[in-house]
Amino acid sequence: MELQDTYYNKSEYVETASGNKVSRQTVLCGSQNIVLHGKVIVQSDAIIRGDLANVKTGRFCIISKGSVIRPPFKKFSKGVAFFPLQMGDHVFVGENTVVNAAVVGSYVYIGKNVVIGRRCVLKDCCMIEDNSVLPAETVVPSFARYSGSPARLVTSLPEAMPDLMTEFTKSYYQHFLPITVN
Amino acid sequence: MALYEGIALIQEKQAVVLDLGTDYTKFGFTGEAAPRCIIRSEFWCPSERRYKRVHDYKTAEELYDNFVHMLHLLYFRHVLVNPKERKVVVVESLLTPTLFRETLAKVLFTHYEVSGVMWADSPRLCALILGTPEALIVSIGAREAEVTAVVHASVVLHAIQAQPLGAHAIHQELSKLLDEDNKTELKLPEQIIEDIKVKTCFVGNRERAVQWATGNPLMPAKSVQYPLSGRAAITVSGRTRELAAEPLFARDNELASLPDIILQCIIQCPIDSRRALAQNIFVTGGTATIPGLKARLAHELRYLVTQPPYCDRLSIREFRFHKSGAHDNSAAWAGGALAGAADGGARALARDVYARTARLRDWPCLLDNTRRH
Amino acid sequence: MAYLIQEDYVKYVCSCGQLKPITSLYFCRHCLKIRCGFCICHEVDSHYCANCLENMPSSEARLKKNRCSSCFDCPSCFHTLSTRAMIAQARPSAQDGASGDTKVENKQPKKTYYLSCFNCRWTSRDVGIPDQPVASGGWPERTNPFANRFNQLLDYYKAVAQLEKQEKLERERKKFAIRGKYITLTDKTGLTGAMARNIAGLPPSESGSSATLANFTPSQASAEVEELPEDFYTKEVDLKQITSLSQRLAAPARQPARGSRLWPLPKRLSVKRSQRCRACDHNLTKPEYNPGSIKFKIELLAYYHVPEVKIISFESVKPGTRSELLLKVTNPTGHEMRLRLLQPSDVPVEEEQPKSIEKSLEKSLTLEKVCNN
Amino acid sequence: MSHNNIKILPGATVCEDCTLEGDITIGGGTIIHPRVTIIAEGGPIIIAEYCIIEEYSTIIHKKSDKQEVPPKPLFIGAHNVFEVGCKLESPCGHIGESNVFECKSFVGVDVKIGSGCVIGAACCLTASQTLSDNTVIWGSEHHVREALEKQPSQLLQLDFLSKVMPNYHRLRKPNVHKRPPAARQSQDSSVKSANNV
Repeated sequence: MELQDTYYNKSEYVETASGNKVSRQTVLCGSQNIVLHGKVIVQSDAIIRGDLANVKTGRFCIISKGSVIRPPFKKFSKGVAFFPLQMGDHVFVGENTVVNAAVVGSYVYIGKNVVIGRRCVLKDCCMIEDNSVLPAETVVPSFARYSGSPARLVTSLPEAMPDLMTEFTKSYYQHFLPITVN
Repeated sequence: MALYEGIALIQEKQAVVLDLGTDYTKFGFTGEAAPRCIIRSEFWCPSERRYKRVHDYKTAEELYDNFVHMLHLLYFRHVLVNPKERKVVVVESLLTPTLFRETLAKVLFTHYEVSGVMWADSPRLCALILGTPEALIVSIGAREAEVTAVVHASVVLHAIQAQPLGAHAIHQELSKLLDEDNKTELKLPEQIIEDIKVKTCFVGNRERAVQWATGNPLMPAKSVQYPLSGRAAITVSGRTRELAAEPLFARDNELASLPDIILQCIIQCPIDSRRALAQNIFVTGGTATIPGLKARLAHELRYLVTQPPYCDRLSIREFRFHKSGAHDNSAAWAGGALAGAADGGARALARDVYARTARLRDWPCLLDNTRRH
Repeated sequence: MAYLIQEDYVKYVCSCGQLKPITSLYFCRHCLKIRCGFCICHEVDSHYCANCLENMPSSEARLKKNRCSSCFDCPSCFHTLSTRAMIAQARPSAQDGASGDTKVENKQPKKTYYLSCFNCRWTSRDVGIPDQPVASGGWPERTNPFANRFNQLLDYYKAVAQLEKQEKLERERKKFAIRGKYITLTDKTGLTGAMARNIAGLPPSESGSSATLANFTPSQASAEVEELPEDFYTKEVDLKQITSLSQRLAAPARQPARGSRLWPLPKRLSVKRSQRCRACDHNLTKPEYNPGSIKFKIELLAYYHVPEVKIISFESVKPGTRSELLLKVTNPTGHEMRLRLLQPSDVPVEEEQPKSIEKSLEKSLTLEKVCNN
Repeated sequence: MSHNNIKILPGATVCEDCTLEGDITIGGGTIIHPRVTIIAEGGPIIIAEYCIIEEYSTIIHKKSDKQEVPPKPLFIGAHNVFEVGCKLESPCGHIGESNVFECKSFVGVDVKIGSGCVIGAACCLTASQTLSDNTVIWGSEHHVREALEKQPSQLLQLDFLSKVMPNYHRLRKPNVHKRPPAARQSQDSSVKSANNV
């Protein structure tokens, strides 16, 4: 099935020169520490905690409604440090998902209502199904499809995953269209 | 020629041993004391979006697909070797359906292109673990309890006894008793029933069982509150804990309880081997791990043999039991690992032979069990 | 992407007859046929640890039983364990403040490490494993309680098999001797047999095996069966202290029944797979060696060669009326393509499809035969 | 509740972008991240010192039929961590110390919680139960085990957050300068215990 068009209220969204579409209803804390690399969609009620540490996303990322992107902390003997959170290109983060990961690779699909624990590493080309919970410090290898709570490997992903994710995020962006409401 | 044989001996890849049980599959390498993995006999079915059991099949084609998926999981997620050009030891019950073994052979030879399959029956493999000439193997699995006499490395075929007295019978009884305890229909999933059984159930001794049956029990064991997700904890009463495994010992006119079928098996064996068999009983299988089960079985045997109809037909009064050289649930597997390692798979059915004949030897088949000259 | 989150609406017929979405199909450019995961041959390419993403050569992987040497899984919930450091303060001497020497030593606080699970909060301290002075490795291992007995049995049966083989050879030789014609030099001296044994690293034939045969003791049955301890009937059950079946089976060699016997599980390795067309033996996919890489050296996916059909919109079908179905067909290649839509009547009757796997097997077998001749 | 009575003790960091309704007391050193909802409709809520309440968490003191007059407070002990998106509903009562409510966990009305417990991510406790100290619940099947020791305190994180958050967020100012004697006592004891750790 081809993706259907999604419409958004033009007055609600800000579109930047690099093509990022960011809802005004989001909480972007420490926006000087947040880098969205272009054509990224951040939907309403999403929270990105740039105040804790840097957050960087690649191109064509989709941060859905109500999700929280939050750099993880780690305790050391002499204090606590929040790690920067890096996200690759073509990443989809579903609705009401909490991402506490350290690294999210490229071509990653994270479903809705997912909890990604602290300092998880999601390698390129992996998928976390809806309602899963990844406990802290999980490493999800490439081409793995995780599901459940705590999430386990269920099956592997097709080799064409990079192309599928590229197509998906691009068409999502293309089908994300403004309408003007009076 | 012999020289080449020698080299082939060295280069022969370590064979794998497969025991595909109803509930759990044991898989690993020959020559190792324990399987590499014991996993549920189920796989993720992407088209149905659920875990599917290998033994859930309606047609041969479905079974073929199940085997392909299951073996893929075993080879590429657990033992991590190429199935191709590697021998397999298949541990099977003597009562395995023909369709099941023939489909498995087809999958192994044609789909996974294994170089040979050694078909080995679990009673004889269990006897290997003991190393005694005679053994009475009582294997209590998921679905059935099988009693098989092995005399000088041969199975006494006409004496094989099997009854549906396995884990599933216990699960059924347990879920019934739990409903009584909590006065509602709980409809618990199989996995939770199994967990309750593993964590709480035991088999009391014979005296207690008699007292339960007559209705004036001693102090029941302590009850347990078992927490559940999403609803209130349930009560597992001491009665339930003790009586869940009772169906295995329940006698009726059919004389089909576990101790009964053991005695019947002995009766049907040649008279000169009976004493040896009774003194070499080996209780195995996953269900045999329930605490107290083996002790109770011993009590029951010693009592029953003094009762009719056995007291006239059997003069044996002494029963001896083996302690196993492997975990109960993988004793047959370990026997397979021994058998496969000992002769380097010389008894295996080679792939080219299978391709020529496309049939397996099977004991009920007259082609295989009649003497030809 | 829609392929992963939606049902597969559009399916393609693989050359083996299965219906699959385009994402799980391959295109063999040597046979010019569509292949799927079911009808191709999977092979283990390289072993790596999915947690530390280190490659392990397959010989080492075999030696370490496919387990990573530095990563562990939690024995309680199977999540990956994290190594945590603790700065051990040498308290007593600091309080005493005795001599200058000890103070100098104490200035460098010693770091010790323990394993901890972030999911269920299990730590290696829970079961009394002492903290380690180094961050990786050094964790004590538990062995299989039955390993010794198993090795005894293995030696014994190997010796039996050896003896059997020898006898067989002897018989063969006698047969040959009668015929007289076929004696070869090597057979006469028995040179090759000894050589083969030498190469295989087996002990020289006679002396060793007969000793193992003589020394072997079969398992001894006893009349005593382990009774259920009396306090079982009166003791409270602490569910948190009893392991679940999955916790037991995660360590098939030990199968701990109590929580205090849980031991960190070395993490199982994963494999990268390459896939091969069964008909022409060419690779369809071959991943790069680096575990972190998502690139392929060879990647013959149907997605790159076969036109993709997508449903743009549809109307539900009603009897007697025309319904509109809008399809989008994309050509992934840079070449011109001709597309023909068939009427139901044009579809050729398929005959030989389900046989194709066996066909390919037969072909490969005949090839083998040709080579052997 | 028509009128709000929010008491923020000195040293607490409370973001402006959150919903606080009813009679709420927030102890010193506690950090409340943006988009937190705390509703004291059934009675006052008292949050002790050094708690962390993260985004989208919800704490509700539920109205109930058999409520006493004046309503009993919901007391949340020191060093509790409420991670992103967790939800705590309680008519009244007492939550111990050093608990962790992981992301998207839900604790319903009839649950009593001791100290040092961990409610795992996405665990949904609805049935009435009592969690003894150091209980850990995880996974969709709600596996239960007992941790060896209490969950480590988050003092270092609190320290960091209380320094960093004022630079980026509009905060609600502490409005209680004189500490009520009861609160002081408990704070002192908790500081002492923190030093011991």
